[in-house]
Formats: sequence, structure tokens, C-alpha cells
Amino acid sequence: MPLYVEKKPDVLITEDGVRTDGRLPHEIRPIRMTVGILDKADGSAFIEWGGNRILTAVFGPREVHPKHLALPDKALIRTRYNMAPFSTPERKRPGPDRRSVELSKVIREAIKPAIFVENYPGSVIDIFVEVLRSDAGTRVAGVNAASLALANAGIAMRGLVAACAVGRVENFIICDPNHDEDMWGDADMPMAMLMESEKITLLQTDGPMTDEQFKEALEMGRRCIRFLYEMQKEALKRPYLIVERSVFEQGEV
Amino acid sequence: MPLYVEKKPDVLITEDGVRTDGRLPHEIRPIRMTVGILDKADGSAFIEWGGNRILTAVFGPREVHPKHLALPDKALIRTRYNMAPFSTPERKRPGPDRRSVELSKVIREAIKPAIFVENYPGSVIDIFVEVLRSDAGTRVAGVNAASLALANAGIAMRGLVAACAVGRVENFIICDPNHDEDMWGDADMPMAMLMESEKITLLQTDGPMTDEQFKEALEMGRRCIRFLYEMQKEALKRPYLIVERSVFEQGEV
Amino acid sequence: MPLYVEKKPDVLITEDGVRTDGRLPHEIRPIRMTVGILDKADGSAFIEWGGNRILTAVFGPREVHPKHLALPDKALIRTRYNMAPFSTPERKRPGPDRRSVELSKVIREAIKPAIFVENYPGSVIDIFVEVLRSDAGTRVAGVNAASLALANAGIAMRGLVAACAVGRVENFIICDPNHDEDMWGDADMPMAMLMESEKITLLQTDGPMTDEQFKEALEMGRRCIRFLYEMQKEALKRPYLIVERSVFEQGEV
Amino acid sequence: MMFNSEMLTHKLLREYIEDLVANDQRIDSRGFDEMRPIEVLNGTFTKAEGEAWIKLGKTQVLVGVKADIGEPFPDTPDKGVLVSNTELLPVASPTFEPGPPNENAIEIARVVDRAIRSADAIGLSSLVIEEGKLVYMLFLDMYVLDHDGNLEDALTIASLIALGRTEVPKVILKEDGEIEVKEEKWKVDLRDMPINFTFVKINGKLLLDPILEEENVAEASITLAIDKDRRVCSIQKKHGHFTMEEIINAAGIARDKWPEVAEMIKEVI
Amino acid sequence: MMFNSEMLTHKLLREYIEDLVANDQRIDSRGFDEMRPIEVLNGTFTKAEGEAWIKLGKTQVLVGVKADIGEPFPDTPDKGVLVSNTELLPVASPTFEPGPPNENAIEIARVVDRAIRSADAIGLSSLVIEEGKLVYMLFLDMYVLDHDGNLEDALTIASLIALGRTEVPKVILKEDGEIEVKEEKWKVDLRDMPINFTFVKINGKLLLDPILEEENVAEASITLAIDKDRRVCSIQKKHGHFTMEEIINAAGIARDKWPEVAEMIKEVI
Amino acid sequence: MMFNSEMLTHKLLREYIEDLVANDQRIDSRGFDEMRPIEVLNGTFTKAEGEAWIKLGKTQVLVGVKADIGEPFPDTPDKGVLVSNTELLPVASPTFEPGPPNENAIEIARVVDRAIRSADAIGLSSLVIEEGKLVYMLFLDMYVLDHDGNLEDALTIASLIALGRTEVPKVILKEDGEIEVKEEKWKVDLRDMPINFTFVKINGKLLLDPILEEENVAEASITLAIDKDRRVCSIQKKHGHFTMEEIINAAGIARDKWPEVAEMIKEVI
Repeated sequence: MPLYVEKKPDVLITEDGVRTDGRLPHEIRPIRMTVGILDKADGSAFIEWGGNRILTAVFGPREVHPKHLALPDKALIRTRYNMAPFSTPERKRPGPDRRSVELSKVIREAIKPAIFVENYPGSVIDIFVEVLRSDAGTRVAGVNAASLALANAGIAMRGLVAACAVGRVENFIICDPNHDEDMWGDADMPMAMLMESEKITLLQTDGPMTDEQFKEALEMGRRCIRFLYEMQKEALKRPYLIVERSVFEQGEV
Repeated sequence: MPLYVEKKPDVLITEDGVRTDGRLPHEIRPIRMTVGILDKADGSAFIEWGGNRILTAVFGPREVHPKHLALPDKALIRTRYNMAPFSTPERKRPGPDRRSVELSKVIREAIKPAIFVENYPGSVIDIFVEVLRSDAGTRVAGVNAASLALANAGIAMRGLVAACAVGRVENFIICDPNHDEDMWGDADMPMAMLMESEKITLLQTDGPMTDEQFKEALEMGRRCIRFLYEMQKEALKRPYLIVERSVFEQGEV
Repeated sequence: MPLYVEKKPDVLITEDGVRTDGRLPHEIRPIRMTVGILDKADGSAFIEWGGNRILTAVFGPREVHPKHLALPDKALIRTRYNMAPFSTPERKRPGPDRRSVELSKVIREAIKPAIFVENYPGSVIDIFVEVLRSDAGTRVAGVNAASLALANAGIAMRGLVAACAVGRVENFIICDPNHDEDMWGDADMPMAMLMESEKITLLQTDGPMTDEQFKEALEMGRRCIRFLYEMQKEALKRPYLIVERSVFEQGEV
Repeated sequence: MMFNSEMLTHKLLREYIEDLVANDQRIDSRGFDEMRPIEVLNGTFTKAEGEAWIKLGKTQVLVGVKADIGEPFPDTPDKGVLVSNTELLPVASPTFEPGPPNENAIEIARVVDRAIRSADAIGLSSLVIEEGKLVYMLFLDMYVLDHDGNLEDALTIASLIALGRTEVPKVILKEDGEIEVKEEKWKVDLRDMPINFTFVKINGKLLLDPILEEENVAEASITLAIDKDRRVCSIQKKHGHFTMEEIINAAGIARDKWPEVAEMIKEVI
Repeated sequence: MMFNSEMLTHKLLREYIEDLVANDQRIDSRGFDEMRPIEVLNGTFTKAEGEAWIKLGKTQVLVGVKADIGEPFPDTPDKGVLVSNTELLPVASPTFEPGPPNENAIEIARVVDRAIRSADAIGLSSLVIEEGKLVYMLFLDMYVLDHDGNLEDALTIASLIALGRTEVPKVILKEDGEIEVKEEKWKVDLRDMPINFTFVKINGKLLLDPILEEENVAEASITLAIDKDRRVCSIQKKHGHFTMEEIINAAGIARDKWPEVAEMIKEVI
Repeated sequence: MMFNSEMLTHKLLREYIEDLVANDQRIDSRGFDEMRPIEVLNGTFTKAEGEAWIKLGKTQVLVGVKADIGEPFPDTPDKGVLVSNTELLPVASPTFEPGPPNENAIEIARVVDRAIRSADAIGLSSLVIEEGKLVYMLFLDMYVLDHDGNLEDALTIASLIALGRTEVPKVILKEDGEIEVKEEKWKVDLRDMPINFTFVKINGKLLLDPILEEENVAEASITLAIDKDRRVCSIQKKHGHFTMEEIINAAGIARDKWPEVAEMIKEVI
């Protein structure tokens, strides 16, 4: 029996483009990134983004168990995306569901192109993405933090992977959809790019967009991702310090 | 909540021996066999028998994983009998239930005596029996098709294994029980024989039979199996072609 | 829907210390021990204690599967505590629950200090504790029987491990709590000792005790355990014979 | 002669047993169609509503019947529920491992269950408290404690005894939907006695009630159940192959053996 | 030319395919934006309420839609239920193993499911029998029988056909709470036709509808669904990476291909 | 001196720690009965109804209490439900693997749970909304984020804080059976403060609040909970063995330590 009932807001976006949390279409929610917060992990990062709280850790390169999974010419990359039971309004049963299995794969495929896997033959690099609190956009938040945790672990990388979601609400293309927009918006499109070549390593879409909307969304995604990338670089410059930005004024079109 | 309710027919068999589908006791339902319908399997066969649709495939001899299962002096034979969720009136949950586990064993033990397992030491032969549509008699249909798939895969065999069920409805011994007879009949007896020595490799019984009935049933089973065997040989002569018989006139006592 | 409803007795203990089964605080329920009742196990023992019926068996030292679990310098000790579906008033679903997992660990840690594990490098000793009928105190009954089964298997041991529970009902410290006392008593404290050094190898407590009560309980536990130890030794002297004592007059303070 | 299976390799054991059989002998000196002695232990070993701990030679099994009440299956509103489960306990054999029932455990449970159902031995419709609404559910849990061969027959015998001994509080479904559990007892009515008989084939001969070593070297094995009218009511051919004549012979022997085992069961219930 | 993947090592295969692509060719002589022939088999192969067995080249899939009735989810009382499941049957490939759906099977099921939902192709609200109380539940079971690449597109096409063919007994919830199942049929209304199109990138070129060998050597892969208004309604980038321009190109090709596939689907429903 | 456990083999580490202990010292310079500093992080980290992220030295744990409503268990109609679960997250240690709780995780969850229950710290009967019909269910999810030893004590402290902070919408069961969820909040009443204290034995000495290296080389370990009346209310001896005197000593130290930890907990709730 649910203690909390959700209701669709009457207006998801005003004629002037004001969103349910007061943001304009191009505005991103506040973000904090902290690198190196765990002692036992080889690398770690914590990201707070809007109401999301995501802890990531990296272990490796290390020996593979069971051994027959090891690849002779490169590192095996394993990723687990996991939601805590207390990360959602209704308690989530522990253990992987189908969505988690898919997101683990999607995040792995977003991150893997960045890693010099051929540098670590026969070993495994484990990337854990723990969602402690979810508030729309956990997978892209997780990609940003995982990328930081890899750098924190000293894994050789072609560059950082930065990520952000965009979406469509009625005729507005918006960046960084919030919970309402994620639930009741018309389209959602998480994206990630391997900087600096700006190759797309994560792209999913759920909801229809015309040709023009689609192109506009891709373009807005690129802009947001560049902003996230700047934050990531800053966070890495001063490990163990909190990098925080209220980014309402950022990412302007 | 079931959308379909089954009812026991008022009469399962008339005094003249006419069955719920119009057959006489000795008549078999129409059968089609097709060999080699899959591209990626080493051998395959598809059987349509009454309302049954069963796809079988064979892989091997191939390497065993995990390795410690390999037998030093002969091939390991593995069999999986699996019912599709859409093979039954009410959707069946995917995954093995206790009946499937038993039938996988029973089918393996029906087939194994036919294979020259000593020809393939250390390897495994996998036999998959996929029930796409079930209509009474899936295990014997599966044995016939599995036998064809093995031959199609070029596995060395002592001979084909052919199979058919017989049963009892009141005082009639009938061959190839249909769904009604399987559900509400008095006894059911699936049989398989390794041809040509006519050794019994599968025999199960569910429901009582007197000594005379039992002997009559065994004899009728043998007769039916011989008929199935003829069809199998024909199907193998022209692989990739459909072998089909309306067998109402066959198997006469 | 449960067929049997349990009710808390009006009086758990009288002012004179008379318990729901008529025992006085220091009295132990009747016990029978039988060693070597199984043919295929390397060692076995059966204990009947009050309404408990517990069968234990030991296998080993033997090869470890899978091999990577083997320890290079000592034996691996594995323990399984398992309750039969028919061991409880309401049928228990087969398979380990969280309580069984914990008790398997607790029993292993009670027994392990007694075994010369360094005598059996690379091997495993498996100890199985099967609860056929449960009536409060299964874990301590299991420890006593497991210890006998190990001796019966000829495993080299520093000594036997004997065990008994004590508890608190109101202001009485009682030994060997019965079902009522286990359910509705104020504290429960299973104990085991490696004889003869009388080192405590199992100690759990559930329910509050003052400093004095706690010390009294530990002391009473020691006394009971010494009594159990005497029975164990007797049972081992005549394997395959039943050792039985009505111990109402024993363990007097 | 005492026989230690670990002294001989499997091959030697096979040859030894085959030689014996060729000379019309068995390891434990029994006749080919002779069963081992059956012992029913006295005592209360479970919290089941019916139970039986029996020894068939050195094979030991414990069967408990737990009762519950619940709704019938939608397609059989006029029948109670019987759920059968076999546990090959790791205490019973060095080859048994803890864990959910494997292929063998499932097959054995189903072979015992099929015998009981095919003869409707417990009268499933007598388990109905209120048609379509409330029925008794019987859980037949079969525990193997010591495995010296022929678990099917041992478990069938123990199951029939345990079922025949099963007493459950009488339950009434009142008009207002409330369930009343009475002091009075309701007893399972064992209407039939479908007994399984297991044979192995060694050197072309049929051996009834095989011990473990015989099972391990057998060419083929089969289990047949006989009901009180001496009809075959359930068969499970296991590994290997048989001729039709061998099967008819086995059925004949089983028919002949039925009365003595049935009598023993009736006595101890 | 027939091509046997076992004749070449993976590396040789990759070089061979890359060379072909560099010369604007594919293994099976198709154009880069050409789909394989689609064949819809005639016959009844399941007990589903709607079904389709199709071949996309040598890839074979069988999709069945089973219907049931039940309560809606509490947060969507005005919608029916669609449950999608993909089984990579071990008959379909030597690399598929029996067992519960793995990562790949789950992703494929979700990619097909997401296309259907994002376009609301079956009108989930039309599955409501009585709001908040009773709805149709459709189980979309996708079986892969023979795996020669591009399972996503094959399963999407077969799923749309199976859904479009789905007929269910009409159900009424009476005032007294009783459920009446009528003779009359209710048919799923396929309101949209969201079709997935999968591309792989080899040697920097986009190839539509890859066969297995192409998938195995591809640098990157992506699946895009197009709805009846020719909008992109679902995307799943899988392994590797793409430039923004490549993705815009892929979407353009998919848009152009939509009418012919949609037309074929409509014809066979 | 900073200490890197990877620089020394296990044996050297053991000798090093034992030598220290023989000289009345610990790796991190603490006294034998001194706890590490406890830090309670500020912020909102979960969607739980009560939460606490604490550091005990370098050990970090996050506990969340989620609330739900439901029927009580049939045998305790007058009590609410508390469900405790521990996850040894793979982020916390290179030795932790993803998957369902293993033996250690289950034991830890039960040790914390038992302390809370044995002192009835949250007053389970206060969770009843309507006896026998509707109760609050509290899910105590204990997440280990960074494992530097003594998870039991860290999780107990965090659990008590999280429970003490738990606020749930007030729920009323109306006469017509409808459930009304109010704006008003209901707060868990922390009636007791059963705190676990864990000791390891090294070289015959008892060390309170062991760090990971100390746990790894310890001869024996034990956890005792003390309630607000300074009574031992729960014990779990883990590996190894103790004399009776050692246990009485440990209980004494735990009793002495209780007030400062309890005070800290009260302050942050």
C-alpha cells in the first residue's frame, strides 16, 4: 500500500517556457561533484545533481574471477548500476531488475570507449554505480561520476566521458529533465560524449521527436555535456574537495 | 484469472469406439516432419503432430563448459525440454518447472541408448526440445524430432528412436491420446523404442491397466512406433523437405 | 491459513519457580544420544532432547569442490543447519532462510575451535545438522550432536564441544528453556564450550539481563554444559547404543 | 562376505556383480525377486500430522505429512491438494549436495506422487471442506536419510504409512465465511495401496529392490506401481533399455509381491 | 559467394568485411541501406491470441501474444498492462545458453517494448475493461529461433504483426463484481507502427540490417524506431561510438525505409 | 605512522599488531577501550523516512528507514513490522562482491536487528494503526559504503539515529475500511538505545572497535549490546573462543562506554 501518491502537475511548462521547478528550458539543476571520498576503493566519486545522490567506485585493474572470463588482449570492463532500496519514494526491493541490467550495460558502453583497455590485458576493471537517491537523470549522473572515479583510480583514458539528458515537453526542447518531465514529458534523451572528440557514446530516446526537434535536442545535449565536462575537469584538479555549481545561469542557448 | 475454462466432454468415447476428435482407437493424428530448418544449429527438426508444434535442435559434439563436467571416455548428453509461454491456453511462466525437469531426463534416457557416446569422448551433445504449441503427447513428439535432429547433425547412432503414446479410455486401448483423453482418460502410456532392435527406451504409465490391457497397450504402442519410424526414415531421405501424412488410415490393428 | 494457534500461557513461571512443563529452574529436559546411526556418512549422531529430534552427519576430510575453495594449510569446515518442512507446527518452506544461514555460521564457529584443522590441509570437513523436529534449543542440541558425529568420524579434535541454553523468565535464571520460555521469556542465551579448557565457543543472547543475572546465567550454563559433556562421553564409549537420561534430578545448583 | 565398494574400482565392482548374477547370486545373498527387510521405527520424529521413518535394508527414509487449509486450484474445485517433495539430504550420501532438489530428487518425488494419484489412493475429493472454496492441502515431504539404493520403493512405502496415519483437526467453513478449527480429528482415508517396485537389469536379469552398488552398475532400471486390484497403475523406465518381455515379467513379479508389502503397511498404520 | 564464418578467424573476417565495405560492398551483396527479404510463415505455431513467425534473411523469430485479465497497476488505473520478454533460445545459436534472460535478451526486449510504448502503438488505455479495476494484460513473448543478426528489427516486425493479429474474448465486469467472458472477440487496435531499424558502423560506413558476421566485426551499433509520423520515437545506441552526423544520417535512412516495412506489416496482419 | 596493509603479508601484519598489543599499543594509537571518532554527515542522501550517514573512523555506513503500511503477521496482531537488511556494497571493499546478502551480511543484519528488538527500542506495538488489521512496516536498510572494520557498531549507531529521525505520514483506518493518509506526521518513538560494542581478542587482550587490519588478525571476536538500563541485551560471539572472564570484562567495558555514545546519538537525532 503506497503512502505517497503522485499526481501529474496541471502545467508541465508555461507558454514562456517556465518549468515545474522554475527553470527555463536551457537551465541545468545544481550540481556538486566530489572525488576520492572512499578509502578502500581504488577510485571514487560522489555526485549530487538536483535531488540525485550517486556514489561510484572503481576497483582495478585487478585479477579476474572466475579466470575464464579474462580477455587475453585487453581489460574486461564490468559495470553495475544499482538502486538502493531507499532511493525511491516506494521502497525498491534489493537486487537487479530488468531496468538495472539494461542501464548497467548502457553505462558500460558509454564508458568503455574512453578506457585504454589494451593497456591492461587479462585484468578486470569494475565500475560500481550506486544510486542512493534518485530524481530523474540517474544514468547520466552515474556516467559523469563513473568517469571521475576512473580518473581518480588512475586508469589510462582517452578522455573523460561527460553526460546529460535532454528532453521534449510539448514544443520545448529542455535540458536536464526533472522528475515531472521524466514522468509526464513527451520525450527523454540521455546522452554521453567522449570528450574531446565529442563522439557520442550513450544515446537513448524514449518519445517521439520530429527531425527538427531531434536535431535541436542533440545540439542542446552537446552544449550541456560541454558544461558538465568543465565541472569534471575542475573536480579532478582538486581531488577530495567538493566542486559545486549552481548552474542556472549556465548552458545558455 | 483464466480467460478460458475447460470442460470435460460428456462422452470421451462412444460404444463404437469413436473418440472426441472423431478418430477410432487405432488412428493417429496427422503428422508433418521437417528436417534441417535452422541455419545455426548443427541439426534440427520440426514436428507438427495434431496440434503440437515442436522444434528441436542439436549442437555438438562440442567442448564442455564447465570443463569438469566432461566425461573421459564418452560424450556427455544434455537434454532440455522447454515449453514456450505461449504453448498453453494459459500463459506458462518461462523457466523450468518440475515437470520440465523430469521430461528433460526422460527424453535424454529415451535418446541416449541410440547414440554411440563412446565415439565422442570428452565432448558434449546438446539436444534442445522446444514446445511451441502443446496438445497432448509433446514428449513423444519431442523424442521423434530429437532423433531426427541428431541424424541431421550427423551424430553416429545405432538407429533412430521413434515414439508414440497409447492410453486407455474406459475399456478401449487407444493410440496417440488427444488433449481430452490426456486430461480425462483412464490411463496414459508414452513409449519410445530404439529401432530396429525394438528395445524400449521410454516407458511411463499414469493410470491403472489390467494385465491384458497393459499387454494390449504395449502391443499397440509398438505398432504405432513402427509407423512413426517409417515417417522418420522418409523425412531423413529428403532433408529440408516436409514429410507429411494424414494417418487416419494408418496403424490399423 | 494456520491450523494451530499458539497462546501465551497465563503464567510462565510460578513464584516457586515451577515452569510450564513442571520443571524447576535448574532442571534439564530428558535427553537421548545415539552415535553412528547412518551407514553412508563418515560419522553421525542423533539427539532427542525434549521434543527436539536432530540428526547430524559428518563427511570428510575429503576433496573440496570447487577446488579454489581449498585452503593450503588447513581444512575448510563447512556447516549446514537445516530445518525440515515438517519440523515446525506450520510447514516450513524447504531451503535456507536468514535464520538458518546465521545458525550455520554460529554452529560452525562453535565447533571449529575443537578441530585440528591443520591436520587436514587442502581438504574439507562437512557437518550437516538436520532438524527433524524443533522444540526450542535446536542449535545447542545440534552442537552436541555435531560434536559426537565428528568424533564418530574419527576427526582429530582438541576435545568435545558441549552446549546448552539458559534463559531468564522474570527474575528466575532457568536452564534449557522450553518452547514457551523461548517464545515469551525475557532472555535466551545459548552457550557452548570446548571441553576441557571450558573456553566459550558459542554465546548468543537475546533479551536483557542485569550484571548479576548475566553472571548467574553464565555460571548455570557452564554447569549444564558439564552435564551434557558427561553424556557425550558416555555416548561415545558405546557407539551404536542409545545413551539416555532423564535429567530432572541433574544439574542441581 | 562384507563388501566395501571403495576397495574396488567401478569396473571391478561391475564385473564382480555381473559374475554373481551370472551364477544366480546377489551381493547380499538375496533372491532376484526378494526384497530387503523393512523396519518401521517407533517414536515421534517430526511435527507432521502423519509420519513414518522406515529402513529398507540400510536405506533409511523419513516421510512427514503436513496439513494446511487453502483454496482449491481453479480447474479442480472438487479436489484437495497434494504437494510432494523429495529431499536427497546431504547426510544420506557423500554424493548428495545441499541445495534445491535436482533432477533425480524431482523424478523420485514425481514417481511416488504419480503412483498415489494414479490410484487416487487418498481420495483427493475427500479433502474438500467446501467445494471451490476450502480444501485440505497435504504436503508430503520425503526425506532421504541414508541412501543404500531403491529410494523409490522406500519412499513410497513410508509415504503410504505416513498418509495412512495422518490426522488433521476437523475444519468447518461457516456461512459467514469464518473458519472453525475443531478439536475433533479428520483422518486421511487410504483407499488404495499403490506400491512401487523397482528393478534393475544386470547381465540381462531383473533384480528387485536393488542396493546402491547394484544401481551403480545396472544396465537399466524401471519402477512399476501396483494398485490394490493388482493393476499396473504407474511406470517409470529410467536409464537403459528393456525388451517388452522384460517389462511384462517385471510387472508380473511386482503383482506377486504386492500382498506382502501391502499387508505390512496396513499393520503399522 | 557463400560465406562460412568458421573458415576464417575473427581477424580475417573483420578484414574481409572491412575491405568489402571500403569497396561499397557487403558479404551478401546488399546495398548499405537495403534490408534482407522478410518472409512471414503461414500456419498456427502457438496457442497465443496473436502470433507471427517471420524470417529476416536467415534470422528466424516467433512472437506470441498471450492475453489475460487482471488489476491495473495502482499508479496507472487507466491503462492496461503490456509485459515484454525475449528468450534467446539455445536452438538459435551455439553461443546461446539455457537459463533466464541475460543482459542482451533483456536489452532487446526493452528496445522493442520501448518503441511500442513510446508511440503508444497499441493504445494502452484501450486495454481497460473497468478503470482501476480490470484491464487486459498482454504478454509479448519474443522467441529467437535462428540468429543470423539484427534480432531487434526482426522481433519488432514480428511483434507488431502478432499484436495486430491479437484477438481476445470480450470481457465484462458486471455490477456485482462478477466477470463475464463473452463469445464475442475484442481486437487489439494497432494505432501506430513504430519500426526499429538497426545500423552497424564498419569502416566508418553505416550498414542497415546487419547479418551476424557484420554485427560481430562492427565498430558500433545503434537501433532507431520511427513512428507513423516519421518521427524518431526511440533510440538505443549499443556498443561503440558515433558522431552526431552519423546519427542524423541513420535517422534519415530509417525514415525513408519506414513506408515499405510498414506496408508489408499491414498486409499480413 | 601510516600503515599500508598491502606492504606486508598477512603473517607480518599479524606479528606487527600482536607486538604492538603486547606493548599496550594499537596501529592507530588508540587505547584498547577507546572508540574511533564518530562523524554524522549533514545532508539528504536518500528518499528514506529517516536516514543517517556516519563515519566511524574510516568506516562509512548509510542507513535508511523506509516506511510502508500493511497487515501485521497473524501471530503478532498487536505489533508492527521491522525488516532489517544489510548490503555489503561492492564499493566498500575489494573483497565484497555484488549479489544477494551472504552469510556475513545476514549475520550483521541480524545482530543489529536483535539488539533493537531485545530492548524493544522502537516499541513495536506503537507501530499498530489498527490491531490485527493495519500496522506500519519499517524497512531498515543498512548500506556499508567503506569498510574499515567494525560494521556492527557503525550500523547500530546509524540505525538508531535513522530510526530516531523517522517521520511517517499519519495513517487512519476508517470504519468503511478505507485508508486515509494525513498531512500530519507520526514519529518513531525511540524508547531505548541498545548500542552494540564489538571487541576482538589479540594476544589475549580485548580491543574495542577494531579496525579492519585488527579484525583480520584477531583470534576471536564478540559483539555485545547494552540497553539504557545498562543491561546486556544481546550478544553474538563470532569466531574464536573466549573465557568466561573475558566476556564479563567485555560486558563491563561496554557498559562503561554506553553513555557517551548514547549521548552523541541523542544529540544528532
